[in-house]
Amino acid sequence: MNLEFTPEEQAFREEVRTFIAENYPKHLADFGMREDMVREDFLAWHKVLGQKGWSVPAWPVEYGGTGWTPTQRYIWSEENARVNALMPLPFGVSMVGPVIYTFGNEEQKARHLPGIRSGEVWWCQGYSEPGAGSDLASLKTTAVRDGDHYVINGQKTWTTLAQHADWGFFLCRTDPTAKAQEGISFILIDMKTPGVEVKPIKLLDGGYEVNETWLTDVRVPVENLVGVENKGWTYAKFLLAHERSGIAGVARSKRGVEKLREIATHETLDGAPLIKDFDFAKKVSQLEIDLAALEITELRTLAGEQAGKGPGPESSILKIKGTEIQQRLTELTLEAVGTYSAPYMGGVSNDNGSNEHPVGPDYAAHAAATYFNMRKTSIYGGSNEIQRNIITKMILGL
Amino acid sequence: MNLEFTPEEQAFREEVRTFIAENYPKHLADFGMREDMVREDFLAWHKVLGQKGWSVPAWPVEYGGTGWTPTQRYIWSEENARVNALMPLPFGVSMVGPVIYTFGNEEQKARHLPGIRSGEVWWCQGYSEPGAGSDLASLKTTAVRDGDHYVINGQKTWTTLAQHADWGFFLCRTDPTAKAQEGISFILIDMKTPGVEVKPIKLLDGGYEVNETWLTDVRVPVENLVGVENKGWTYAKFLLAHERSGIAGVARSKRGVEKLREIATHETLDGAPLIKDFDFAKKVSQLEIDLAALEITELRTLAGEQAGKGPGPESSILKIKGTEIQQRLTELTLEAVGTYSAPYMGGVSNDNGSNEHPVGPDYAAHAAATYFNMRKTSIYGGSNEIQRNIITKMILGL
Amino acid sequence: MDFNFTEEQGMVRDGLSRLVREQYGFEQRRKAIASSEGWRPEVWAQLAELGILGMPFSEADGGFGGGAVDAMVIMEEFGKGLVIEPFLPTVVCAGGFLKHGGTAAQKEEHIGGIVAGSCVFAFAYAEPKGRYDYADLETTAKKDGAGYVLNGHKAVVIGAPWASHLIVTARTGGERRDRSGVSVFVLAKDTAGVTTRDYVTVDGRRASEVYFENVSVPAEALIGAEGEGLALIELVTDEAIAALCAEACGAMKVAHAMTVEYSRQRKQFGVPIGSFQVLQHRMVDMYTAYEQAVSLTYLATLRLGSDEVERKKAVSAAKVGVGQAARLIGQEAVQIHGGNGVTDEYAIGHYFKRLTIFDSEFGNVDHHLKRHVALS
Amino acid sequence: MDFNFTEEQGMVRDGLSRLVREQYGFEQRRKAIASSEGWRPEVWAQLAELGILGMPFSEADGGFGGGAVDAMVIMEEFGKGLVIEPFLPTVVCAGGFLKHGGTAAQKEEHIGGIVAGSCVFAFAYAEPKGRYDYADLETTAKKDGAGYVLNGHKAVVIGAPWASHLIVTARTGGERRDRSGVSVFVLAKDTAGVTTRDYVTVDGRRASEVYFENVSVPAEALIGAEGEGLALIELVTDEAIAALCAEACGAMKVAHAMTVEYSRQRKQFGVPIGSFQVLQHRMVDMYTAYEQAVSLTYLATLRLGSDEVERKKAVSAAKVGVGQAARLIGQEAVQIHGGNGVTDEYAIGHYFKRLTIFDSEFGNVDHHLKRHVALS
Repeated sequence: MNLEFTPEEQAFREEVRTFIAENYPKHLADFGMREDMVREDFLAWHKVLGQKGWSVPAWPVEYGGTGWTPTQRYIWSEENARVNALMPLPFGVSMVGPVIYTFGNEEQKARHLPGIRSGEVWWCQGYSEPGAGSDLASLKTTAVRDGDHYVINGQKTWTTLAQHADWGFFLCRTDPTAKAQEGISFILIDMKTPGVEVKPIKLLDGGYEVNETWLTDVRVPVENLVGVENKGWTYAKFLLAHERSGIAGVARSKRGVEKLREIATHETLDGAPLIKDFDFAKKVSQLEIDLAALEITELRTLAGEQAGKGPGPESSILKIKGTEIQQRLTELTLEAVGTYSAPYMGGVSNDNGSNEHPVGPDYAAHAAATYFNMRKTSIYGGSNEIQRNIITKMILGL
Repeated sequence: MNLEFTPEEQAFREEVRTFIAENYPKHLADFGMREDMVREDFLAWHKVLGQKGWSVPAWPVEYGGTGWTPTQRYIWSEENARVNALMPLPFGVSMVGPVIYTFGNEEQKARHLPGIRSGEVWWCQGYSEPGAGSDLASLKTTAVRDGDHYVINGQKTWTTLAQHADWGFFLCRTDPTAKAQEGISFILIDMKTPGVEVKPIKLLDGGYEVNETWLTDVRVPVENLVGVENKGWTYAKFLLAHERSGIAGVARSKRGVEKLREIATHETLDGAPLIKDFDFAKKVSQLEIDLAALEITELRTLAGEQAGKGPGPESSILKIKGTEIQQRLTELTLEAVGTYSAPYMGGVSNDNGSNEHPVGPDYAAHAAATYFNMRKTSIYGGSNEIQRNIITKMILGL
Repeated sequence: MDFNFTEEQGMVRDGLSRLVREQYGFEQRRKAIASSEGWRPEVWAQLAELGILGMPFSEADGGFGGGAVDAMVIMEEFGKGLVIEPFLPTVVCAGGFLKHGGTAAQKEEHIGGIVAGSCVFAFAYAEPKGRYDYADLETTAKKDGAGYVLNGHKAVVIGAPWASHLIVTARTGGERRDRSGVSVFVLAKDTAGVTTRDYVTVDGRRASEVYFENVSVPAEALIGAEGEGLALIELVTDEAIAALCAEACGAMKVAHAMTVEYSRQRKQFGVPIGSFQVLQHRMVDMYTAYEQAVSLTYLATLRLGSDEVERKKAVSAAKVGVGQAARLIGQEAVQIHGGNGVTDEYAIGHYFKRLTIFDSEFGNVDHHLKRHVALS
Repeated sequence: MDFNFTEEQGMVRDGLSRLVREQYGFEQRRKAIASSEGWRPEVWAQLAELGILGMPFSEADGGFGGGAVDAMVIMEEFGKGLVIEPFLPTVVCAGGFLKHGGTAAQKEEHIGGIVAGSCVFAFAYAEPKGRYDYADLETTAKKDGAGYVLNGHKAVVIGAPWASHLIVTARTGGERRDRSGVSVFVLAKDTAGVTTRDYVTVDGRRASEVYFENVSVPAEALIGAEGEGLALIELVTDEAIAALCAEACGAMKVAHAMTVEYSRQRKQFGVPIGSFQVLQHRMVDMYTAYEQAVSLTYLATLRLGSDEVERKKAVSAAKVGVGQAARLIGQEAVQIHGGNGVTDEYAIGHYFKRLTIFDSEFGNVDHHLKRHVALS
């Protein structure tokens, strides 16, 4: 048992660090939560990585993966977080991609995987519905077979960044008589198909990053069905387990704590830097301790994967603690900026955000919006209550 | 709206304070948690109050109550707590007494109330059973009519200080065919009746303050039934609501915080009194703030009673917050004494406690035992989980 | 001891409650915030008409003889409706300075306008580097003949875009953070040399950065004695904190009730989410926190007239306890609302935002816990 | 990076696990505590036989070449069975001082006895007024010819009633609380002038107040350089803390498992209490806290050989995180056990008591959070 990296791993870190330094888009340096992002910004780094062959490290090598060990993947995410890089969005790379190469047919692989790897095609996820949040299986969107098409009707919600998406993967009910989790199919939809309508939802931070998506008589060729009809729930569960890896966000939170320390060095209390105030410094230390614990917990999980165990229900712990730490981090940042948390300077991803120079210090401009925005993390991806239910069942055996 | 006491109330406080100073037994001064208490200690103050006519302030005047307003009763409990007086036990005064004068017949009133008032007769409560903790209504002890007697069989547990008791009030099932909360009767049992066996339970602090009580073919005259047969649950619920008033323990916790401050003045950190350490002082302030809130909450409830509203489900809040504060207080005391929390110096009410001079400072001797002992407060009297269920149903309406 | 409201207080509560319910719905508020003015002067006029703006002033000063308890009643109702109109800076803060420190002439000049609704105040005390220390001032007021010349920059002055007048704190002597040397001034916002940068706040109000560049004010602009303003500021801000806590209590009450109601309506797994014991107990903890917050608000309000240490301890206790409750209730309310809780469309998020910003007004939880320790 | 145990470590774990399971049941432990000796020398002899007592010593010193990870494995198993025998003071503390600071002669004299089980040590460092500061010493060691004379009073010396030898910290120079002037001595407990008052601890161990009255020790009793013992003490106590955290993890693991099992068996309202969602989520939070505690214990253990700042930060992080987890898990385990949780009869209360006292050993949560801040 040891915490050291091998010489090979250290060399790999050097290689990665150099590559990032030389190739990461300058205009996206130290990306935080920003309101003025456009589609090209989100895809910029993805495209560079696609050319390098590093856009989908976790995929099997035959589909374009890097063949890195989990430790290498950990180093990779650490190095990206170190410069706060804007990583490829997960919807293609970590979600639909693995479903397609695991359950899809050869045509689907040939058609869709290249666009995901290269960053040319933007995917979104059509799972949640207005009446079905944590209770995903109660979804109502229907896909009715009509010749060699499905005709799809329903309403999806929380479709993240669907306003930019080319394609979406949707869960639809293909057998209305089956029980809740049966009779659901996993269908790929071209977002330009007539009948698909996307309407952004304004979030409480003022930004727009999720949408309501209406599907009205949308005709989708049956070859867009992934795997077997009515077995979509299996793929959805597979995807959720995949989604959880990396959800702890350790490397990014570490960078966040560094930033918090910087902010607290500029902010003052009684004429001294805020970080010199024991009361505040103690909260930062507590956060660092919780984060150190989470990091080792993630590495232990990773070691388990490296030893051949798949991602198990332990990853629910990563989700819970990871999001608690992210939320606590934004809360402390809010506290650090004090009075200047009040001015509204636009939402986190806001198409009508102000471009004025911020009132107060730059680092204060989005402290409140980020705090508000990050409340979502304990709700999405299976709320933290659902994660606790999973642990109850799968680990405690109750 | 104001927090001031009227001149009459201030005069009353003076009278009470003088009476306590002149009459409270010297050898029980500043009573804390002590392991060497005997029956006579518990009854000493009770008997003095009985003679003065102040032993049962909350009872109706016709049964020996004082006729004090709720504010006067509040002042009374504050003044007793100020000197940390060992108050009359609740089992007679606050529990069975009110049941008897409300639901009992004249013979029962005449026979039992005087002994409760005077402190001559020690009562205990036979409610809980080994299999029925929070789920009180599932009790199994049976009382079967046999001529002019009930024959009682069963096992009770957590019968507090029953080892000293003359009489007990018991819930027994008189109709085995009825549903859970039906068919239960409220029966008074002379603890010297053959077949009653009391065995103390050792608690984790090392002390003995609760018992297991076995009832084997115990023959009890039918005139010991209180109220109507099979209606005992009604009286039990009435009693529980009564029991909750005063459960917040505000006055006693205020005295506890004072003691904590004294301890933290003697304990040192880096050569200075511990109470000068901001980190520790902050926790004491937080406790005082929570306690101040609880005090006003209790006074608001009291004002509601004074205005004619009975004690409602709000008193569940008093139970929850009151016990949380009591537990936090003992936790901070443990923390304050540091290293000397480890030596075992006997339990809180321990018949084999050591009489040696304590290792370490006197105030440290029972810090750990008290902390351990007070874990019971969130379990007994309807666990805090049960209180939350009550609030859910009665206040939130869910 | 008495925890009852007077009949008159009950009437004020009822009247205000009706006004908020009938004329301050969620959509009306949203429209007002999005408008160029950013508030509803017509509501302000109604408040004047109802006597609300004059309530906490003595009859001798032209008011209706109320006090801190009346302000509490009023602010709680405002909190329930997330009312953005500047009652706190105008009536509680400016009104407080005039009541406690104003000369007869100053009262004469300003209180009438406040009561009538024609005068709106903002209180410019915070500075970019001052955090929550009222004495940590870079703004200066230099003696100039009989009057003073003000220079400096005040941060996040709530309600300033709507204000006709300002109360300004400035240093007339001593070193930065000294207790002495702090003075308080009253002036019209259109005084020469006063400029502002106006903006919306995250909780839907308006505020300004206010800049003073060689602003000349006469000797009559000084409230209280020169250089001895800090005790007065502490008194008035303690009153403001008690009122602010009442506002937060109103907002928490509604946020809690909305959450319970949502949990009753919203179904998941075929049952209302309010039937899940985990959410039940968390809503109980929210309720308990709310009740404790109300108690601390009462305590602070009723101790405003006590001696300085008692007053400050009670006020700090309230700001700590209410601040903690506001955080708990705001966060849990959003969590229990799930995805809908983080949208702009649902009202709950707006309560959450108001309850968040509450903590940073007049000193946060940490600041007041420190003050409580220092006084213990 | 590697989180696997070696095959040998796995064997140690299995062997110890069997020993604890088969020969250290709850009733056996209870009997030992109630006996006049208060421990089980026969178990100690078995530990020697199994090689456990020699595990963390190098082969050159007569041990089996293990290290901190081995100590962690061993202490975790001890924690699971609430083993009271003095492995920590003897092997980890005294062994640590000898390994890191002992001369060849000192190692020669003592390590063999430790490994064989014939030598038992206690570590006398705490003092009545010192709280968690190893340099806050009233005990003195005055130079006397070639040797020293010790005077002082050491508080709550765990395992001292069973010990043949003591490690003692004393001031040889400097002022109270100075970093320099602290020295470490090793001596037989029966040295003239050493007296003890022995007692049981609330978590079932034995400890003593140890008094030194003009105790003469030779120059050879000094471990390390005179007056420069603090760095050595900090290193050894950091190792002790890592080991103690492992013990706590073992105890937490069992306390959690017992609670889950109890919740499965215990019925209320006709169903197992483990079916109540509120208790389920609280047991999940206990589990999560346990997993985080294990991670911090690994981190501390693996950083014991790092540079001083890294080591201290990791160790303090562990003592904080494990301390918080121990409190949460202990309290919740008792609460979920209900009335049975507060009885002496149920094992859970004894885990709770051990986890409680854990916090006060070698610095509590507050102390180590302060140390972490100071190093950040």
